Amino acid sequence: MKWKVKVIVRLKEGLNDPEGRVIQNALRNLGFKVENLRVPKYFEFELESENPEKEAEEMCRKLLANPLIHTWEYSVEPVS
Amino acid sequence: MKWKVKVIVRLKEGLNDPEGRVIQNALRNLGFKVENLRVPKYFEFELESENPEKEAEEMCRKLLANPLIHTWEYSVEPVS
Amino acid sequence: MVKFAVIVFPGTNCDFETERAIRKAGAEAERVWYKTSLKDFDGVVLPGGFSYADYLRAGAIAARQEIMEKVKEFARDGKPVLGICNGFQVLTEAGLLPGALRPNRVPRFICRWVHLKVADTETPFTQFYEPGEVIRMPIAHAEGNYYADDPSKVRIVFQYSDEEGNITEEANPNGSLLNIAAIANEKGNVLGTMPHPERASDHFLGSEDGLKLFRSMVEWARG
Amino acid sequence: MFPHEEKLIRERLGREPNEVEKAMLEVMWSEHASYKSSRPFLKLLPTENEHVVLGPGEDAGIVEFDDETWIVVGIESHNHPSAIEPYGGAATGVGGIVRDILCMGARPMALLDPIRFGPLEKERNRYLLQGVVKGIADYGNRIGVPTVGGETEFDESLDNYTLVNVACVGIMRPEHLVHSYVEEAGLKLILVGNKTGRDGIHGVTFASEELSENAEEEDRSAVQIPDPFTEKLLIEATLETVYTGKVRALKDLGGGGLTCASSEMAGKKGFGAVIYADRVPLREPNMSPVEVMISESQERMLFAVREEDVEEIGKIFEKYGLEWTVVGEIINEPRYIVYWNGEKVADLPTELLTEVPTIQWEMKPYSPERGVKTPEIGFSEAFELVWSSPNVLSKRWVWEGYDHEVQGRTVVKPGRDAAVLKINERYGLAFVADGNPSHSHLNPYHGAMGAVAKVVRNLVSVGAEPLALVDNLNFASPERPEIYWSFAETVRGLADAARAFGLAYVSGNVSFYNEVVDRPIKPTPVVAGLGKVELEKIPGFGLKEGLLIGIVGV
Ligand SMILES: Nc1ncnc2c1ncn2[C@@H]1O[C@H](COP(=O)(O)OP(=O)(O)O)[C@@H](O)[C@H]1O
Repeated sequence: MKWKVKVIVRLKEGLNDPEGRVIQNALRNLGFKVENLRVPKYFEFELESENPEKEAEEMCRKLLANPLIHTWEYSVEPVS
Repeated sequence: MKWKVKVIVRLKEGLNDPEGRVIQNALRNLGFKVENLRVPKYFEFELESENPEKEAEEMCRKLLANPLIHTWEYSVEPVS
Repeated sequence: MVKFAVIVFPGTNCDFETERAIRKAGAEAERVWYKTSLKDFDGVVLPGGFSYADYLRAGAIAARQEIMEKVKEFARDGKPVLGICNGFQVLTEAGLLPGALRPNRVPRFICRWVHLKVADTETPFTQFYEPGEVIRMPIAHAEGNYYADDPSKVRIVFQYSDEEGNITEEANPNGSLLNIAAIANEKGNVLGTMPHPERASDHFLGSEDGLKLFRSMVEWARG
Repeated sequence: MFPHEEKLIRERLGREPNEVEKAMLEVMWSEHASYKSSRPFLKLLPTENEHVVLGPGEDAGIVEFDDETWIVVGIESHNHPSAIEPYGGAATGVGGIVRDILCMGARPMALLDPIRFGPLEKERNRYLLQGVVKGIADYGNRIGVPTVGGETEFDESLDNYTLVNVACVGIMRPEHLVHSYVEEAGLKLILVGNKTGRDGIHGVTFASEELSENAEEEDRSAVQIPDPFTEKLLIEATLETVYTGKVRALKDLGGGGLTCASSEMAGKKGFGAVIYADRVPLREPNMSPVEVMISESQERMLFAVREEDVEEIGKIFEKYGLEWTVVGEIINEPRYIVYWNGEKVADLPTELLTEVPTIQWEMKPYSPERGVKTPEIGFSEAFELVWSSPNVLSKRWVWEGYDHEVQGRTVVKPGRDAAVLKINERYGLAFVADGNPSHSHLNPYHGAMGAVAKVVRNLVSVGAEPLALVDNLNFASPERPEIYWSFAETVRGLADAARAFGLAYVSGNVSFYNEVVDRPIKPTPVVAGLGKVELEKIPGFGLKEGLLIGIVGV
């Protein structure tokens, strides 16, 4: 079956996000009152699979994330 | 008031997406049947604002996206 | 003569000068496309560059290619495995070295000459340096900010320092933990370095401090 | 295209061109592709001397360094695209000039990036600066070609605009030379690299128009997403094919896309081509033959090889994971024919595409020089003004973001007068670019001479003997009489200065219509120069206690 998968990979709590800091500063310079800005990695794709949750988990573990520094979450829904 | 804002910035349909293509190939090499993989930009932050939707739209237009090549969407919810 | 493989992934770009430096250090070297086999080599070098354009995370995709299984065998057999810059990133992503290389503190690519203090002269790659010696090499990276959850377990080989060898905050170009610029595995036969020794292997280019590293490695491989 | 040109085409063709033909003609007859307003002047430039192997006329020029080593050099502008999307515009500018060097059979060895912006006080100008610098860094670094120098200048006349010029040198052995034209019929045309999308459709016509006020808001397909990963693979794969000796002709796809590359490749020596446009691999659904033929999708190259060599060359592309397709062939008849799913959709005399009549615009001299007064200013005030000017401040921030050391040749690094690249154990190549629009604005003839003289001084000050020049002429609309006059004066200055130094131009580029909302930019000729230096004899740099300071030539 075919699934629409979305994956978010975030830096672990406590690790700083240099890119997020730069973007936050730029937005503040434009006058926006922004805080705690983070730039997680985000992936969208279609997956042909019998077991999409398990495979999404595996993809994160094997490639999309580095378990030392990242946490991840994903959502899976059937492609209509 | 304070809001939790999430922004997704996508390349417009039809534009070349080398990063998506390379990551998709890497996942396929690992045996996953992945298609149409895209790597939109994703931002999460807190925003102090009276009019968070309008400001989120402005942020995209002015900095987070380039209207020429990107489309964007955002969600806004009050910080509890 | 001992012979080293310089592995070329799609996007690797320091392979020619690395090959040149190894030859200058007295060994044979051959550039090896990542889809070819790794036979009859005495050691492996993963050179710098942008394998897979650094998409996803620097080194992440190269680390999952089949040839890395072979590199792991070299490491297990105690043969020298050297990762330079992107090669270092590949080695951490492949689990051959501990920790991770994160985006620089100021998230930008930087290319600059730095001073390094040699912290460990017991590895096959550093046996020709004096303990505490201060050397010069260039760095050129966007993701060289070394991170490990338990730094006490890391075998530190080079640290960013000032000219006198002081490990200071100002001398740290990328935010690396403990100013770490290069580390080795426990056995010492796998080395990852962010600074580029191959770019410091010719006095016309500013220094020959990096050539010593290749000489050490070649000498050690000779046995 | 202008009405008189449309009429001329109708007359020569004896009929109305159809939709596909019209689109191709429009692209080829654009200023950007045809040099119709500049060609007569460029003829005045000296292009030959004992160092020159190949002067202007192909994708890049070639200079002899020694018996075994040729240096290939070219320069390009990517002004319009960078002004609307600085990151992608600048990055794809790098990609374009690198492929120009590559397609002569050379390994791209170093880049220079003369870049110009409006005042930094304005946010939009800062955005353009950051985007351009990041675009050049991300692209140059990823393909492993060091950016070893350039210029970064700020000027009020460039508010909301940017001039992005990029010069590139490559290194080759004489036996690897590949021309950009074919000399026999029957050759197969192989298209390799990225898939073709709708990017940059009408890019060259766009580059031949002024920008309007809200350019960044308009949906211009002139924007391209840079793909340095594919470019790097193209570099390695192309060189590997060149080393087989079986590539008969080679061109990159730039402005004008497949139409331009294939018609020029065929037409130069009087041949023709048949293109099967429906065979081109597409990235987007439902593309029309017009779009396929004029798309400017980046990171593509066109190879001409004999039929029996197609498989062998294709295997090399496959090794690098590059997609390749035979899209057409060279024919004896001087016609340019396009098929789309078996149907003939275009049939033109090749020369109608490649030989475009020149245009002579009206000229009107001006002399802003006379109105300019020397400011009354005290020494310390002047000193402060100069030293705090962003034009004088160190550009370390820019060049530290570029990998200027990759390839292991950079002997003299950014921050000095010219970069020096190690060529062999004894000699190096000096490389530098300069321009001075303020000077050119006051007196275009002198400004151009000044740029050449500065290049020569910069080469000499790293100990190099000047070898050759390339020029990039950034101007506003040639339809403005003052601008056209300043263009003519500039070329005259470039020619006279080069002659005085015994130097020749081996390649160059002209970019017209650089204006935003009716505001023309200053005449901006940028000159890049090459020199040969003995590595041991490069003078030192920096002051030390006890040295005497002298000044020569004032
Ligand atoms: N955009 C740039 N990219 C790379 N190097 C640059 C750039 N801008 C300036 N530089 C370098 O900074 C140094 C000083 O530049 P510049 O002020 O133009 O020198 P000069 O005063 O000799 O004309 C030179 O080495 C030049 O190559």
